[in-house]
Amino acid sequence: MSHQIVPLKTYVLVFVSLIGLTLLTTAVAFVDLGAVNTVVALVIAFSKMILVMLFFMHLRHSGGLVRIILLAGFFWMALLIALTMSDYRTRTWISPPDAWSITAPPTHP
Amino acid sequence: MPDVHAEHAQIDHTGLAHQFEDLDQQQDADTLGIWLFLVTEIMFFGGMFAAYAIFRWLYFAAFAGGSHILDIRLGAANTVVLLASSLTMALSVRSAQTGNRRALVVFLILTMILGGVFLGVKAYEYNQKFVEHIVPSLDWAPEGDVLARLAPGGLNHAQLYFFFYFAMTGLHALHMIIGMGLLFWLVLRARKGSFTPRYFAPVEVVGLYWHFVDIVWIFLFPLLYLIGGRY
Amino acid sequence: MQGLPFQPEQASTIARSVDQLYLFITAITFFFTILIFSIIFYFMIKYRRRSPDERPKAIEGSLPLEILWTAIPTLIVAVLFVWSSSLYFRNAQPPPGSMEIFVTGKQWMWKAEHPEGQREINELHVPLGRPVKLTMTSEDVIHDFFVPAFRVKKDVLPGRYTSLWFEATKLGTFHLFCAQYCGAFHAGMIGSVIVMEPDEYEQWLAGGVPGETMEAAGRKVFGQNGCGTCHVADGTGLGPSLLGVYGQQVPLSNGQSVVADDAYVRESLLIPGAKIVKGYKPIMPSFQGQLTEEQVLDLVAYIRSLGQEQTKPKEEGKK
Amino acid sequence: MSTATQAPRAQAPRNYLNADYGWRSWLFTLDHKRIALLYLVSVTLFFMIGGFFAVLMRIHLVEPQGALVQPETYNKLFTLHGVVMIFFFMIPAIPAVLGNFLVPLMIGARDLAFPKLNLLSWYIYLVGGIFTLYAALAGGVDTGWTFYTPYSSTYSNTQVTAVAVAVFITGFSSILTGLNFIVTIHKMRAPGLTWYRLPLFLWSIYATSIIMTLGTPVLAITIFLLALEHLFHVGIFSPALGGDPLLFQHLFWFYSHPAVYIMILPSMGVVSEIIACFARKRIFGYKVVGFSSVAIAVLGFLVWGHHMFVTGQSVYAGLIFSFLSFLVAIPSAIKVFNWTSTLYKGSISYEAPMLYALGFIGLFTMGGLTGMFLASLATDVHLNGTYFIVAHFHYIMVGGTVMGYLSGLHFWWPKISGRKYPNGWAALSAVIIFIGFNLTFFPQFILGYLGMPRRYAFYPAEFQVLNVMSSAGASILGVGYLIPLIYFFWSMRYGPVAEANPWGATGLEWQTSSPPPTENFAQTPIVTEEAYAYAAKEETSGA
Ligand code: HEA
Ligand code: HEA
Ligand code: HEC
Ligand code: CUA
Ligand SMILES: [Cu+2]
Repeated sequence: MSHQIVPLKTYVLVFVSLIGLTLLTTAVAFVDLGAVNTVVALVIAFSKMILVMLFFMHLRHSGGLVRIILLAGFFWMALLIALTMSDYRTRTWISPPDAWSITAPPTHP
Repeated sequence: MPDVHAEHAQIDHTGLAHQFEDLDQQQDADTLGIWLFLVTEIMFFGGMFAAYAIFRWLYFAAFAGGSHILDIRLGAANTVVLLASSLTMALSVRSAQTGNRRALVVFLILTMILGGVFLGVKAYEYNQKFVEHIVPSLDWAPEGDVLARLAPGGLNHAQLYFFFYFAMTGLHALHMIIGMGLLFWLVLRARKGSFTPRYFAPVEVVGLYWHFVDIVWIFLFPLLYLIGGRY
Repeated sequence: MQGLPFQPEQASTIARSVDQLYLFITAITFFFTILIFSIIFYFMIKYRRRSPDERPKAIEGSLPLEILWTAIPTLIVAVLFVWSSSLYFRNAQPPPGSMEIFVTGKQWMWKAEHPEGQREINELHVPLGRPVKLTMTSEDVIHDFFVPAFRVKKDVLPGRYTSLWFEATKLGTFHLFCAQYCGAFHAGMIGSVIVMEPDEYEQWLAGGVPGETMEAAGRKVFGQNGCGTCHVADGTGLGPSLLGVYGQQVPLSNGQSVVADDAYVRESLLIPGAKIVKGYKPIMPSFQGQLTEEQVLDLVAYIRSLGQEQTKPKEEGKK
Repeated sequence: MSTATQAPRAQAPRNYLNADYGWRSWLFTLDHKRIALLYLVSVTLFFMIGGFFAVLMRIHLVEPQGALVQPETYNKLFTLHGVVMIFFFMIPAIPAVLGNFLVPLMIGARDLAFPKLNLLSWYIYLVGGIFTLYAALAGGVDTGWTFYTPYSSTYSNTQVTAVAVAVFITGFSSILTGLNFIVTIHKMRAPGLTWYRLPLFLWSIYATSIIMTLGTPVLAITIFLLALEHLFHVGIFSPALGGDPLLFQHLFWFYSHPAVYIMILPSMGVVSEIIACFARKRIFGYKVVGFSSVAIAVLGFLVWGHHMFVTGQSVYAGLIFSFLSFLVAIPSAIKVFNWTSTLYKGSISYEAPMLYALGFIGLFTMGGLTGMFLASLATDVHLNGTYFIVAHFHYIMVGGTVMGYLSGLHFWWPKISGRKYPNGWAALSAVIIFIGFNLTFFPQFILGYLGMPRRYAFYPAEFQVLNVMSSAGASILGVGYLIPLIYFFWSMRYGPVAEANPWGATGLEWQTSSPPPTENFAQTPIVTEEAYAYAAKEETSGA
């Protein structure tokens, strides 16, 4: 891995923005956006993760292979959740007696 | 985690293990190794997130209710603490790069302290759950206000929520503890001066691990504390 | 044993169609297995090493061939997918107006309950030539209702209703197996399905122990558990009136609404908190543990009847 | 221990076997070759144990009412048989034994990237194994290797927790092994050894490692949750609190289907090597075969729901999973056809490894094709949970993987031990195993179709004839497995000394002496040509 030494300033800036995002997400929680609350929270979490990875974890400097592996990780996790959900979300579509609470329509996305 | 830079019989003073041609190859291997390990960690937590996602979707009311019992301030504060520890960790790596041994040691210790603070707060929160009798299956007898807030979503489902709360934060805490152990080991080695600007893979690797644990919390915070808004 | 040797009896309307697919895949399997084996043997003989230092010249491979033997299996599996899925889909949904029987699995026995009230254990009597729909649940672990002769199988889960249907085409007694491992006597959780002429079946229903109908049984349970104290017919009670609820859309406190089907009623009894009817408080106690799965089924049947017979006020709960 | 004098390889006086003596030099070794042998011993041991359970089962099933044991005991037998064979024999078998031994040799490296990690994996594996044996002795476990909830979590009062811990622990062993392989293959290839020059065995090991690293963690967390549930009755897998038994199945199969490709892919790699060597030919369509391994690994992650067609999974999810299951058949098909055409115009000799390999192709084809019955929704409804399933996977795992594993052992044994075994006996055992195997498991297809459910400790009398056939076959099979056991031991002492490259095979592992020196190569070899340059000359260039 290439080793440029990242200037202190960068680290501090990243840290500050992370704190900022934390406060933001906390604040947003007190505003009623309905379904959007969840979305916002996750988007913010994602951007925080990206920051940590790019700067603290030097992903900026590490090779393509590492990035591919990382993407694979997230992709597989997405697969797991998506395909499992595909079962739960569609269970009610057929013959009611097969259905019960576990497949009730979501009360919230 | 991968025991990088295996102190192999044939390790020489630069820290090059015999199976490698040169330090660059070794460092490449080390980083690749730790990143791969982090990916396995993603999948490890992934399984739990999948379960969480499904039940959150099915029993949203209960999860929101449970989430609102948690103290959002403590959660946020702990997030800040952990982010700070990530900063100090990043700075330790940097000091290792610049070969500043004292700074390295100081930052490592700072990181450990911050980690300790985080765990302290968590311990306090756990204790609260026992006080409020909302520990699934061990001590589950919510009453009064807590009961009133959990009831709408159904107590059983609320219990599921708190199971996830404990399982997820517990696993995360476990990773923190392991991380602090590794940090301690680094401190010892750093004081012996085994790290040079040319060779500091262990610091880097533990750092990556620590940041990952931080990231897990970055997600746990909204997933556990911020369900369905506090309005 | 009719049809081919080594073939289980075909005693239901779907058996034959399943077997046709089965035979088709068997043919494919044998074709390719024999193909591969014979090619291998042929090459082994033809190209056996003749001198220790012979050096056949290299063959890179061949794109056309690769494409060919990618395409052929793809085509075959495409056919298989369409065929099997459409068949499965057809068999997944009971035809309208099929008669209904309730089955509960329990370590290690099968209990069947006919709407008319006949109860039986490890036996299931059904009429010939009428589609029968089983609504099944388990009192403990996962079981699986499997009648080889009918080519039907479905897991029976605790805390949930699953269902399957069949139409017997043959008189006689057929194996009923539990096909999902469920503990020590999994192997002993077997019984028999007895297919009778419809009129014999009627007699059988009438005869034997004159058990009360599920509906009546349900009404009794309803009384015994004091459901009526809250669920009063005119809706003045703490709980909503249950008249005409079944099968209807029920508005929920969270703005959503659900169809009141078996599953919903079941849930309302066992996990009342899960879905709160609009305008009511979540005060209904859970009857989890107090009602056996059979009692729940009885209640379901009863509340169903309330749903259908709108023209029977003052019935409910009041005794 | 790795201070081996790097003698010229003409007369290799010192090799990894005689480099050092005493138990310490084995238990604390960091040499991938020695670790491979540690695995070889332990894996064989577990195969014996698992086989022993199988033998007991087959004896028991000779009589409809059960000839040998109580039903409870029988349930423990097949559970332990499954757990031991899957987690402690089959999954580590080829990757951890042959993979460990060959990966560095084949890429011309001195060792794996993380030798200590490698040793650690073995110890982790061992701890897991000991837990299992403890559980077996302390009352056993009766959940079936699939641990379905709520039976496992709430109702079974056997050693569920112990076995859960065991599987959990062993999981990390294979995670670390996979990780080690991926890093090694990426970073430590000898100069000139490009991806398209890699032996196909490495392609398949690489694909396997992907599954190990991405899949196994999910098994770990699932088993972890299961244990929690068993201990505290939390209820995310049991309906009491609104949990869902099917969730466990989803999580379990998310790992355990890909796991079946962990079991078959390495075998496919072995077979590719051997077919090429004994037909003296480049593998037909090298790249296609290589990439089909990766394709299987990836697609394999998308089909787990095919184990849940009748469990109350959504009909639509069933459709998706059925479709994807059919897709995964195609790369496998491609492999089979390419192997077959590799023989075309080859120069085929029938040493034992080749016989095993050909047996693999035939039996895998059959086993795989019977997977088509199961991927088809309509037929799976009938076959699910019957002996058809049992037959299906034994055809692939015993007829396929075990055959491939044995062919690999026979192929590289001279390299591993430096000795030769009696070829005649080896060929004989191959034939016996092939016959015994088919006699054991073909009747089970019929049993399944006739409707005999699996995991039955006793069964209706009409199934007896076929069961007796199956048991008879099993005893032949057992003998077939014992013969290699014997002559391998024999050869270690009395076998004729093997030269560096007894089969005239290409590949770097044959460039160094047999057995190889601790450092593998006198000096790092340089690769100048593709993997299977059989046509060209006696020896590929290299070290
Ligand atoms: C090494 C192990 C292994 C392998 C490789 C496979 C491979 C396959 N398996 Fe198997 N399977 C198991 C081990 C394995 N399986 C086990 C252990 C179980 C039971 C678990 C339990 O419940 O205990 C199981 C159960 C199982 C089920 C669940 C059955 C049920 O419980 O109801 C299904 C359903 O789809 C299935 C399908 C397949 C398919 C489609 C393949 C495919 O990958 C096969 C592809 C190969 C071929 C198709 C052959 C080669 C192709 C040709 C020669 C060309 C011609 C091909 C065509 C025309 C298509 N398997
Ligand atoms: C890699 C995996 C693998 C392997 C190699 C085998 C090998 C064998 N299996 Fe296994 N089997 C499984 C994996 C495997 N099995 C799994 C996963 C299940 C499902 C379990 C469950 O339902 O949960 C199963 C289930 C299973 C069943 C179904 C049980 C049931 O559902 O009721 C049967 C029945 O015949 C069976 C038989 C055999 C036989 C005869 C062999 C033979 O190939 C074994 C031959 C080997 C030997 C005979 C050992 C050689 C050594 C000796 C002979 C010496 C004897 C030992 C001593 C003296 C100590 N197996
Ligand atoms: C303490 C009062 C009380 C008792 C006793 C009670 N219920 Fe209820 N029930 C309610 C209330 C209040 C509701 C509406 C809120 C809700 O859905 O939980 C309700 C809802 C229902 C519903 C859903 C009705 C709809 O309109 O969707 C059903 C079905 C039901 N109860 C059946 C029963 C049965 C059967 C019993 C007896 C075994 C019973 N209840 C006992 C109070 C009660
Ligand atoms: Cu009930 Cu098996
Ligand atoms: Cu599968």
